[in-house]
Amino acid sequence: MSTDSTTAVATGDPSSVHRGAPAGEPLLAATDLVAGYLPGVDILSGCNLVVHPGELVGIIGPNGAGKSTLLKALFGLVTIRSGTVTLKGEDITNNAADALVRRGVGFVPQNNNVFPSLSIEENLQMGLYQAPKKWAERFEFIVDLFPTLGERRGQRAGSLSGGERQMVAMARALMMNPSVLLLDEPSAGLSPVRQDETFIRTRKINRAGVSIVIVEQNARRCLQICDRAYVLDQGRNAYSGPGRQLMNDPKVIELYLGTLATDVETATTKPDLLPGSSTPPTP
Amino acid sequence: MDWTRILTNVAGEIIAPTTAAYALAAIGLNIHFGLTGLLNMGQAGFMLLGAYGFAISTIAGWPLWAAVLVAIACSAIFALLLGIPTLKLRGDYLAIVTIAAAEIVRLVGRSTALTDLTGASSGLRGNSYKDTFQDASPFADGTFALGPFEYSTNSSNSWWIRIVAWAVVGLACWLVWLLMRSPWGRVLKGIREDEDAVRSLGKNVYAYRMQSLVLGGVIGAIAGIIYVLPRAVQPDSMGRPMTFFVWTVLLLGGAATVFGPVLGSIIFWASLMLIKSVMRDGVPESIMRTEQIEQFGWVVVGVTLMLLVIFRPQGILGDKKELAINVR
Amino acid sequence: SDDGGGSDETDASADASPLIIGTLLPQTGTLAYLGPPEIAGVELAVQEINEAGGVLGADVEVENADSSDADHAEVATQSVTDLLSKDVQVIIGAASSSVTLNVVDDITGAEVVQISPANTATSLSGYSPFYFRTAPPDTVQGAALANLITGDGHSNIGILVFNDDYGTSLRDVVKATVEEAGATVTYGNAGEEFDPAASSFSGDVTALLATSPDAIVILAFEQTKLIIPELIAAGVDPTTLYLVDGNTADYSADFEPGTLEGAQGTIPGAFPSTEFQAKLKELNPDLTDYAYAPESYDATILAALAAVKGGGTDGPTIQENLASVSGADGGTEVSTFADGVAALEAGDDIHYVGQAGTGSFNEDNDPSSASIGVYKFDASNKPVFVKGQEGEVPES
Amino acid sequence: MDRSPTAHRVLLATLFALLALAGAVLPVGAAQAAEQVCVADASTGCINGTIKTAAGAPAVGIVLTVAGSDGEHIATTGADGRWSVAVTAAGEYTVSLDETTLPAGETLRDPSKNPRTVTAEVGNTTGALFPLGAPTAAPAPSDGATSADGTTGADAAVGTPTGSESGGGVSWLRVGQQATSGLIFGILLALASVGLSLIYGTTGLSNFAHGEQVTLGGILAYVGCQTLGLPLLVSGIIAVAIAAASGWFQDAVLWHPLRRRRVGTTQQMIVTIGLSMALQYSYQYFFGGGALRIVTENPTMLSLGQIRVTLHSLISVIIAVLVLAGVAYFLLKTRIGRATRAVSDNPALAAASGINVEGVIRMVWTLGAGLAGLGGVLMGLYLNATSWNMGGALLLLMFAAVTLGGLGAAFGALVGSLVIGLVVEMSSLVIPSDMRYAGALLILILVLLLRPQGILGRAERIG
Amino acid sequence: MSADSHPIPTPTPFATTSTGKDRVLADLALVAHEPGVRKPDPIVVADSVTRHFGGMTAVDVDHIEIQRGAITALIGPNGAGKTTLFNLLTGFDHPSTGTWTFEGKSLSGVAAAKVARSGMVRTFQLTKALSRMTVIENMRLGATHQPGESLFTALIPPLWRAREKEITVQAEELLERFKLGAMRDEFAGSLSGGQRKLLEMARALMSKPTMVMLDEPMAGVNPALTQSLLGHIIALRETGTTVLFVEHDMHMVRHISDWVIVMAEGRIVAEGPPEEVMANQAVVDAYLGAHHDTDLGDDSLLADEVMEQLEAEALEEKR
Ligand SMILES: Nc1ncnc2c1ncn2[C@@H]1O[C@H](COP(=O)(O)OP(=O)(O)OP(=O)(O)O)[C@@H](O)[C@H]1O
Ligand SMILES: Nc1ncnc2c1ncn2[C@@H]1O[C@H](COP(=O)(O)OP(=O)(O)OP(=O)(O)O)[C@@H](O)[C@H]1O
Ligand SMILES: [Mg+2]
Ligand SMILES: [Mg+2]
Repeated sequence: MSTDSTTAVATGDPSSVHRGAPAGEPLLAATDLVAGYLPGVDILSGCNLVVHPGELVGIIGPNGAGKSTLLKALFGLVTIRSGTVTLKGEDITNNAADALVRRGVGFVPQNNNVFPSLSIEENLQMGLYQAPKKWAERFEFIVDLFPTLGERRGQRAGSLSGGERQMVAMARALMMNPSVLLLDEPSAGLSPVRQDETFIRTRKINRAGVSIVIVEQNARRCLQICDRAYVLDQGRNAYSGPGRQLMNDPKVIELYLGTLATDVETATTKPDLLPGSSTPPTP
Repeated sequence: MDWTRILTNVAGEIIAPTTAAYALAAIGLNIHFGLTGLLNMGQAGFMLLGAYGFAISTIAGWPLWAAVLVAIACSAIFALLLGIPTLKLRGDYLAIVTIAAAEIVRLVGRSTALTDLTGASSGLRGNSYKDTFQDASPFADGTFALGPFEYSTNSSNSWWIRIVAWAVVGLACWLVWLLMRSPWGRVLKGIREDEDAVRSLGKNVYAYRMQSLVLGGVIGAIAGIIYVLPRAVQPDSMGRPMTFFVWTVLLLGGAATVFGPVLGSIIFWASLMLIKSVMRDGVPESIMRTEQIEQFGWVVVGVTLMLLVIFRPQGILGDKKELAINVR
Repeated sequence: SDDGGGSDETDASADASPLIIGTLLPQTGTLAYLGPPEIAGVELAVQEINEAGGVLGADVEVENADSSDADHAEVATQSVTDLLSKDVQVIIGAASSSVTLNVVDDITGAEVVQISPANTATSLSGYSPFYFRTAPPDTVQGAALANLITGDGHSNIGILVFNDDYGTSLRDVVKATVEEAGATVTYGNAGEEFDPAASSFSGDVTALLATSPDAIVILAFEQTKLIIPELIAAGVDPTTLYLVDGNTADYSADFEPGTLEGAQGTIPGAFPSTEFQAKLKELNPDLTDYAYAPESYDATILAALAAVKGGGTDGPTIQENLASVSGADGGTEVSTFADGVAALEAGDDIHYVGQAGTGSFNEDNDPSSASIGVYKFDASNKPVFVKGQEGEVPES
Repeated sequence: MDRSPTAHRVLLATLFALLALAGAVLPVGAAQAAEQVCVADASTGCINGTIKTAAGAPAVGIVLTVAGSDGEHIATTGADGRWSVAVTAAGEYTVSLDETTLPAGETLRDPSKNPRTVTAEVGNTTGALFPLGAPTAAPAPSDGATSADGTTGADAAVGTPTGSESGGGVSWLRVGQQATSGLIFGILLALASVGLSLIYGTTGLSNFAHGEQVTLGGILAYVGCQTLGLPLLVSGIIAVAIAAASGWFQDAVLWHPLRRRRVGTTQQMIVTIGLSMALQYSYQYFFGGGALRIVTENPTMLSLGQIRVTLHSLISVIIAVLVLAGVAYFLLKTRIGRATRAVSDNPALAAASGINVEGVIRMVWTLGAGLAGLGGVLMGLYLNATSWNMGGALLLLMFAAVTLGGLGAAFGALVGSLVIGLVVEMSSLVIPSDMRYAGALLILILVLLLRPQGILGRAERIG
Repeated sequence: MSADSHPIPTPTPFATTSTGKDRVLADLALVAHEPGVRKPDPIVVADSVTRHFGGMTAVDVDHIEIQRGAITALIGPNGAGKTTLFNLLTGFDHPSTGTWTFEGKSLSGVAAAKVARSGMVRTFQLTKALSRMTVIENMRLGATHQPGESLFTALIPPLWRAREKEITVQAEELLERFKLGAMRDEFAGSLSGGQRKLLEMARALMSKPTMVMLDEPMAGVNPALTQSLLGHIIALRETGTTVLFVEHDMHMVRHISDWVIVMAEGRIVAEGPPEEVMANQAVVDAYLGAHHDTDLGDDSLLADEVMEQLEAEALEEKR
């Protein structure tokens, strides 16, 4: 196990992990968003988000905080009641989703993220709806990433297992080769190795220049890979900062991360920040 | 235009036996659809069976109570026959199966093969089966006026049928009120939302659906009896338009509510009367010929219905919030 | 509808209120095409009555209401409520026996006279003292038609009949009569009717033709327009086609010339009625079809005459005198309202002989006889009068 | 069609037989027998009949005796086979036929009915028939009798080629004929139901006003042909175009706003019921309650082998098949077609995939209404007339077809329609005709029991 | 550090000193660590259960036993057949072949509702919230022995009111524990993804089942909350409830399970206590992957070899 490399990164200056450019023109920005489903009930109540070009931004928070709502609002699937969203400086508040796709935004929803009665192949074709000409090339790319999907291309997505669906969902969003990607819990339901793969791939995609907003309940993993992260609680930003910093913030740990999974990091992170850090590392 | 007369007629519709019959049929449908989510598109079939059961056994000389029991039994058996194979199907399939079954009942009823029993297309004459019911009335024969409403006490379209019909409606409302608030109603509601989830909690979905189908169907059959008591048993008058009207009445008032069906029925029939009377008296024949006035009246009714649903989709008594939950 | 205005004599006249006639005829629904000629018949009668001075010195008024069809039974119920609240004393209608069965108890229970111009159902015979009809009894028309067919020498008869009172009871008479004459009904026996709501008739036509009939009777209403092309296309000779009052109509706008040439049909009523038809057309220029207009006309005139005779416009008075003015007690034959009033004023009993050619009311309040006209279609698909036949209604 | 020479011969022979028959029955023939013919009037009644040989030719010179209260009358059949006597008193008359005067080889079909008793009335005509032929109960002339006489099968029968088979029962020809009608009806029904299925599939809405879209097509074609006098083709195309436009318009002003306000599909269904009412009665308002003939020409009959189809239906079927194939191609092979299925599965995700969901739905409405309109035009031609409630009457069959094929599966609707068409047209072979819709519906229920997901539907996974 | 000994923020009295755990561990101590092994006190015993979909075999289990009172984890790659096995055991799907018993009674071919009534309750991986019912109503529906659920008793409220009160109290307690107390009167359809998972689990627990089968209960649930809920699951063991759960969160598996069964391609490929199974090289290769303990923030992971290796692992998992 590559414990050494982990140490190297984790013990370094947190800012060195941050590769995006926090200064300058934001790529995607949401200011004071208020949005909700039922009349009179605001789920987001003044939420802010900034994504700079090339940045990998994480969002974590308790269940029902409004993370998915935030992504849906950015993507035009939930009506924004006040506040603005801009993409490359242009106002895209309440723009229709298909218009955003045309502008290079991709989205993987949390629930119902496949077309159950369509085959895997057709699901992917839907992902490339606006650029059908690129099909051969993109399909090859995806099959490379998810060989299972290539083999089972004829199977109806509705009959897939939970993890398989998740792969289809991710693959569908990648078809268009978006420049901004909104991911809602892409790792949920995946086996550990696939989770790792997903996170590493997310990073690679990000490295290739795609700005990514990722919502995760696999919060530690998420904070490990992202440049900057927001903690959302009850429709508002509770904390924000570089991923590493949040990961080690005792408040964040207590309220949002829990300590169940700290066994890996405890050995390497600053001992004084962690409750229960005195326990010996797992063999 | 004679507004007093028109308004009296409109008010008369509020207590009319037809209104009560539709309210009752919609209450039955409410148990199916509002409570259980069963898309029964054949409520008229239950009503027709009830009417046949009642009328045929009365003509055969059975007493009132036995005839009512026969009607109930007919509809219960029909519900069982329908339910055994279909309640396992997805909702939309139940819709088509029920609409088909109701049509089959009607078509068989009006076919010449059964002329001796059902009177085929001409049906059964009203005065051949109304007697037992009218004889059961405690009132003296004659007419009775209450304010502007004057009806015969016992015969056909009488006070007696009104009293009985609305009493039955009241009883049915009370029943639904009790059931809706009971754990039984809760299971039905659960089934309406997701039967697999309810199954995973150990409830026998099939049995509950069957109970609901039978109960709603029996109420429909009683509605059928009330419907034919002031008129005749006509297979054609208890066909698809009737089912549509029952649905309209239910959704107009608000599905899954106790008084929705009653209110829906009152509003539907009273406004039909209002629109038609006003059109009849208010539109001069120089503008439209008499039959065009009637036809235009229906167009107005159709549009009104659309507007009502468009501007109050949850029905008059329905819960808007419930509607906003996107289930699709 | 009454444009006569209040006439001066109204005050001077008897204590009776003006006669208000309600119509309960199909204006919407599947039978809506039957409504306009019937309403025109009533209105024509009322117009003539009022021109002749009205009933008991007051103009007759008409209140129209829709009976719709059996599929919308509530409409008729509401219309009856509406009519009764307008204090009508006579209701002309309904066209469909089913609708009548639904409302007859309400109407007769209110002691209002109901006269149907088109009901033929046997189950309505003698339903109530207040229920009358001017429609020709099936027994007469059916027998006349059957004799026409057998007279033409056809011995294998196929009948396309819809499963409705009108169709099946007429069929029963035709069948009985032709079989008595030695012919066979090859198709259209009990169990071989078609659904009135059916939209496709090719199956029925194929089934009919498979029995190789040498004459074909169509007992239907508007469906006839869909059936005839089917038959003609199948190579049926139009001269072997027979129609009845429900479908013997002017088809010149519907079929190409010659389609029906030689086909025959029976319509009850005295001939010629072209003058009558012209008057109706004046009232409603859109009329294309005159089915049951004469019966509706007669029903109205009879009711008015009965009121005149009885000296009152209330239901019971009219009910009491209807049979008498229709000629049940014999008397002077009159054919217009004015003549009838004159004769009545002279103290005579009258026998009104109307447009429909039906005889006086019998004990069941059904017409006791009818005269049936035989028509033959010409090259332009219009029925042309050939001859008339008289028929008694057998005592039941 | 390669058998057309035979077919032609049959057709010609039929025509000749027809002409012969027409000559015999038409009043032209009556002229020469005028002196014999009795006309009933106030003082006379008639007893008459026509006697034909088993082959259907008039039987000439047969002597009959009519005996009754006013004495005995003798009559002889004329050149047209007709005889008649005038009687002056009502009552029972005995008519006896002199069997010795029968043409050679002819016998009475039912010898026990000679003499027969009839009741005559003054002013009326009464028939007395003596059918000739083999003494069987079979109503139709047998094959042997026909060929012995050397004429075609179109003899006594009214000129139908079907007469050659033994009549009455179920013959293969009749099965074939009805199956053909069933297929035609099914394919035309499919045009309408595919539209219904598409709309249901994409929006989840059971459109009870779809029947009125079908009617719209028929009525517009009627207006084009009859009111405006346009050629059928032109008015048909205009009708379909307007029908399609009405779908677009309807979605724009009605369904789109309702969806945006998240009105549930059951509620929307009630709106469709209201719309259906409003439309039906609007049609009635403008066009009356009667049947409207789109074209007044009588259909031209073609014979395919022994099966008859009209030229109109053949062309209609070809159009329908082409259009359905086009729709199939569109749904399966085009991007937008596939998108309709995606939208039906999950509109939000479809939007997230870059599909203009509302655009797709608008397109489906336009297409569905257009197909319904075309179905209406062709159906109106096939059924020989359209009317204000043509579509409404077909609606249940459409729903049955859609369900039978598997809800929301457009091809299912096609298969379902064919099944329904066949069942509706063929069930009268075994059950009473007025119950054939009941038969179709029963089949529907049975199929659903065996395959709850419909013929082409697929079962869903749980969990 | 040992996950067991780690203090848990929310007070859960049973967490550490678990008599139930000791008992179960003692029972399982002598059981061999091999697939399909017999257990001393099995509550579920299944034999040659297979399920084919077209040409593919989703489940092909020769023999499996679940120890009574234990917390057993069922892990395995995506598409291994875990959910399908759940569906089969609980009557939501029909096997191609196979029989199984629950508490000695055969349950093969028994309808889903009856399975649940016999004490085997499951949750769904893709949640099934009853959308247009409130959260509390969802919970109440989970309860058993409510006389008011029969049509005739329902008409006489006094007959079921008392039980309803008990149920409500129980439901409210569970909701509090699952952090859903505030949502008590909201429609379940308006819950977030994770909240639905929680509701689903809480609802299943309402019936106090003998055995509860949780399909990925913690996927999408906030880790802090997961941690507090584990206490509840451990508490279930104290009351004698058997727990079988599918989970991809290895921390959770390691933390609470007494026994782990590994499935791959429909077959049981390994069984044993969590520490041992997770050290099993085959399991690591095919399921956990080489990086499951690595910090993914490491740039070296972005090298192409790593991706290739991961892909190879994924293929392995597939094979
Ligand atoms: N379709 C909906 N209708 C109404 N209310 C909703 C809907 N979806 C979510 N909500 C409300 O919004 C709140 C936030 O939901 P959201 O899905 O954004 O949470 P989340 O942060 O993504 O949680 P999780 O981590 O559990 O997915 C929920 O608690 C719920 O009350
Ligand atoms: N109805 C079906 N039709 C066809 N294939 C199916 C069906 N149901 C399941 N499968 C296949 O069976 C395999 C096992 O599925 P299952 O849902 O049991 O996996 P799982 O172990 O639960 O996976 P995950 O961890 O991803 O949820 C999958 O490959 C799936 O695609
Ligand atoms: Mg979420
Ligand atoms: Mg699974």
